Amino acid sequence: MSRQTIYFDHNATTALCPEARQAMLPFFEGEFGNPSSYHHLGRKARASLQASRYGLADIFNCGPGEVVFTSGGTEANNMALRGAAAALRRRGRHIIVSAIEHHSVLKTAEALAASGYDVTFAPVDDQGVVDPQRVAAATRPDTILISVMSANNETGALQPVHELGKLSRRQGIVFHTDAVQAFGKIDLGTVFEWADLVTLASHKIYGPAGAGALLVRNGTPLASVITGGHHERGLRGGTENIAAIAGFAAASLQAVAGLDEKAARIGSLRDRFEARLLEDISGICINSRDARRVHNTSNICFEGVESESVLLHLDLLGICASAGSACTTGEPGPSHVLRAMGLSNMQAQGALRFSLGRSTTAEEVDTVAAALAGIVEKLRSLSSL
Amino acid sequence: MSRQTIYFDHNATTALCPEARQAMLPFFEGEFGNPSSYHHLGRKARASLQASRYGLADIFNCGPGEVVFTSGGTEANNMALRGAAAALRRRGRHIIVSAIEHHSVLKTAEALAASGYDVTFAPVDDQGVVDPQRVAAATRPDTILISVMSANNETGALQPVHELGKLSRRQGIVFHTDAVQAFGKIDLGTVFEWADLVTLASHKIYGPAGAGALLVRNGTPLASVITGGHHERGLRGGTENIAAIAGFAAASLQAVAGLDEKAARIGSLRDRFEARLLEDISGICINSRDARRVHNTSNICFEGVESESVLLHLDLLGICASAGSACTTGEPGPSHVLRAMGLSNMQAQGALRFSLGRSTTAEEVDTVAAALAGIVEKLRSLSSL
Amino acid sequence: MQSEDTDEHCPEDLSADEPAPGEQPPEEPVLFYNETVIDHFTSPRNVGEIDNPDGFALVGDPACGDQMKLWIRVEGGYILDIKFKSFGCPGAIATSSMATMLAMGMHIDDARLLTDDDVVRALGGIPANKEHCSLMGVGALHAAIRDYEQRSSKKL
Amino acid sequence: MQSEDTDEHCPEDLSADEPAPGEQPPEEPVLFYNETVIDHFTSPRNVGEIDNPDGFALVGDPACGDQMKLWIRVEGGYILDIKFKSFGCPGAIATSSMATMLAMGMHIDDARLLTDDDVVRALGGIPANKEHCSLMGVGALHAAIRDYEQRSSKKL
Ligand SMILES: Cc1ncc(COP(=O)(O)O)c(C=O)c1O
Ligand SMILES: Cc1ncc(COP(=O)(O)O)c(C=O)c1O
Repeated sequence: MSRQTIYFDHNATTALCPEARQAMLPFFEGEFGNPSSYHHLGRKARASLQASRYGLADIFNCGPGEVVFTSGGTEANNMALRGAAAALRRRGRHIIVSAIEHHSVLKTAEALAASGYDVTFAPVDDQGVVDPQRVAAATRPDTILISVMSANNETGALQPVHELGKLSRRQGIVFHTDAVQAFGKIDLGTVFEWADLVTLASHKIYGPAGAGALLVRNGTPLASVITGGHHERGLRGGTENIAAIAGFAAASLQAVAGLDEKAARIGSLRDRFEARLLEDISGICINSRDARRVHNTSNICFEGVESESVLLHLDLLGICASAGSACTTGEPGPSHVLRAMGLSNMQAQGALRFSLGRSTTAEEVDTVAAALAGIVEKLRSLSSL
Repeated sequence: MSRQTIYFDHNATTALCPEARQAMLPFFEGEFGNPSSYHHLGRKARASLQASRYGLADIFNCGPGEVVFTSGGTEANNMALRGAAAALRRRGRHIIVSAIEHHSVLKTAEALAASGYDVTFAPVDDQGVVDPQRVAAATRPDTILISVMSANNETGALQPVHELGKLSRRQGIVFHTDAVQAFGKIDLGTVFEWADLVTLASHKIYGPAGAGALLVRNGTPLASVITGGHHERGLRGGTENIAAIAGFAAASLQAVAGLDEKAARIGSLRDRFEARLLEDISGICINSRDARRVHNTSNICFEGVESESVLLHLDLLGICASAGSACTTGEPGPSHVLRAMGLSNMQAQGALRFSLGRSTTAEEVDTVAAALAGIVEKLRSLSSL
Repeated sequence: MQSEDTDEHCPEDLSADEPAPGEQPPEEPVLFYNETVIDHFTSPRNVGEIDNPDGFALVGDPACGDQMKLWIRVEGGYILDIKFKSFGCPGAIATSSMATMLAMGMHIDDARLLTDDDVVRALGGIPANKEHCSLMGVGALHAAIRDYEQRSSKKL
Repeated sequence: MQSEDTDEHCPEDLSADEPAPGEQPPEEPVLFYNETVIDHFTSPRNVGEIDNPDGFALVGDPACGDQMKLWIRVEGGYILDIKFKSFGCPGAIATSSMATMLAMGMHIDDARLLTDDDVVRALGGIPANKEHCSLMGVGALHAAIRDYEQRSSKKL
């Protein structure tokens, strides 16, 4: 990095924490065994895998066998939706997902719709929050699966997943929650009280890319979608990436350690950031401001400017942020999340996401706020609107 | 490792080569960007991903867009079979796979069979080689996909994939080859002359676990099986594991550098190993001995002994080998590959796989051969047969 | 591998926006836009409005992405002044800026012949998926010239 | 989440062979078998055959995995000698060895009461997925005792 980088894009991915790095390095030296191998190198790998599994199980108060490691959040979401849909297809074909899910859920739901399932996309209110009543009203006797994320990646809005999960359980419907953006931000220690399937991703919690997990509550019907050897109890074939999994487990421990304290510290920086912007820049609007949100995320519409132009100016100053979610770089068009909240195309087009993290300082917050004020003024001065 | 380890299990997994490790380390320090992010950290990640992609493309003389990165070999095999089957389901439902495929192909074919496809399992001869005539005879107007591995993981036997690929292309059938065990052992520089889909795995070629690729020849119909963002041209969602991918690309370069020389050196060690065993131990049989085999693999039946007992004795001496494939540790019962070759259950049960690698020395070969002679004698002396 | 099936996802354009095999990928990660584009984006030329212009155009729809306004002053068939304002992405701003720079001082008969390619070339290229943005600057210029001609013919 | 569907892969035994949550995983990677099992595998006790035995049994099928032969010499109802040979996995060899050690010198009425659990306990446990191997040693012992009794009753 040539200049001082300010990283306000922690919802896209995070830097590896030292504990995770430390946990991974042995596997890049001598300990390269395949956990399926009989010999001592294999057993060592197996022991590491088991230790990682127990680490996760401990955090989520579940059985080690309920932790199914995957290559990441997207795969876990696919496994949850495709796997439950396939396992339950004789019981029914109706699936409900919220309109603001991550593409790894939305596109998978669309793929299921194309292959004979019936999918309802549950709407959100103007704060980007799913209305449980609307979901309840949408359930049918043939509803087999409901999937609603715990926290939205673009706005940070927390969803009523406890309520939705309990509603699902009462009706014998499998409930999946994509907790990728919630893990390490809210307490998920009792997640199996309301959810059957829970998606996690390592690289969002200061762990390495290449690992994630689907927590599968015992007894939840689930077909394997990546078939092969008897890995992960037959639910996910493939030689396990024990280095990434060990890093993920180490990062998970850090993610839940002192959670409240971290949330309070980062949350107050986020609030300071928003207060500064509201003070210094006219015509802005904080999305999901009235919703309960995770502590690190600010999604802001700047009237009369186009978000890519802001992003590029920020980038030239070494400031990392994003427009909508990182995954939408390849996808033109305004955010489906903001559109679902009722924002116009033009409003959505001026939206930026700032996601703070462990390394964020008050100084950085002030620097970014000041930079934004200048950039928005400059762009507005040449705007044709 | 407490004692001197002799690793004769390179077909299960390999140690990371220094070049791969070197390529990965930067990502565990500052360069943690998400390739989908707009800012400079994202671009840096994107550039690395692109460099890896070009590296692979160069080796296989294909377009960079024809390289689709996956989390490993199993996922790539699933993508090939499930993806092609879904894309072509209106054209036909008949699929041919060989009886000696890796479980990631076999179990996937079985899953497809359970969901309405018609699967033919092509037999092999007593040398473990698929007969192209039998495959040709099995094709039908509704045959959409043929999948035959390039080299078998248990016996090392090379399969007539050129012939099968050309036969498929003449008939407009998609041809997939699992080249996981062939890459780095035989030249695959012109693989697209006969194959449409090619599976590769990083951890078998001295790269890290967590990366693999499906090479997809332009124009090959393929549906996405892990849906999400627009990663990998929409064929594979999920934040890319750029560290593992960079390690994979670096390892791939090493895998093809000086291939003939390495093959000759390791091949002569393998031949020495087999000669020693034949000399010192009676009642043994080298499987696929008369087939063309990759240079590093010896699969040997020891009459009258059970393979796990041999493995444990070897392990107590620090010698790593395997019975059948590593993936079968969780799976009891004799190898499906040896059974398909016509070996009896009892013969198959006495089979061991020794897979040599870059680090193998003549001294190690002699040590293992001598150890085996002693172990087999000891076990036979207490055998009830 | 041809097919008539509608359900086939056939990624035939797999390598569309990537260089051909054999070409070297950039050694150092580059900015999405080149330096000239960045320069025109951060310091756009000819920004502003012209009071009582001889020609004016409004192109694009802000709801769909970009919008641009362009003013020209014409004397003796020559574009003596040109100004623009733009709501849009960096590509739109930079191509608009470059289009006005190219057109400044030109005879309208020559300016009419300016193409998107001229603008892109003058900028040293823009990313493939941003090429549609380049349509705006030249499109607005041509529209402003048409507007000038209509006004002139009415005056006659 | 109950279901009658046959196509549901319902991994209800997900944590079957793993300790309950909260239990600590082993710090150091352990051998698949414990040291006692390894000892009985590498140095099996009572290996061999007995000429003119009082009881003999052949159990298991080598084609399905393991096979074992067991000989006993009985005097006054006591097992004075016992020998075995085994074709099989380490678990089969070790449990056979331990079964013969336990039975050696026992009265056949007591030996008849020996169970697989006794053998497994004496070995300090064997891996869950290897427990079926422990059936062989005790099974062969019981069969040899039955054989002894048949021969004795014939002699009467
Ligand atoms: C021939 C073959 N195909 C596929 C695989 C699966 O690869 P991975 O373990 O990377 O999923 C293996 C190795 O396990 C293999 O030997
Ligand atoms: C809410 C949410 N779900 C799923 C994912 C996908 O995770 P991954 O990138 O690990 O595939 C992401 C991040 O991209 C996310 O923010």
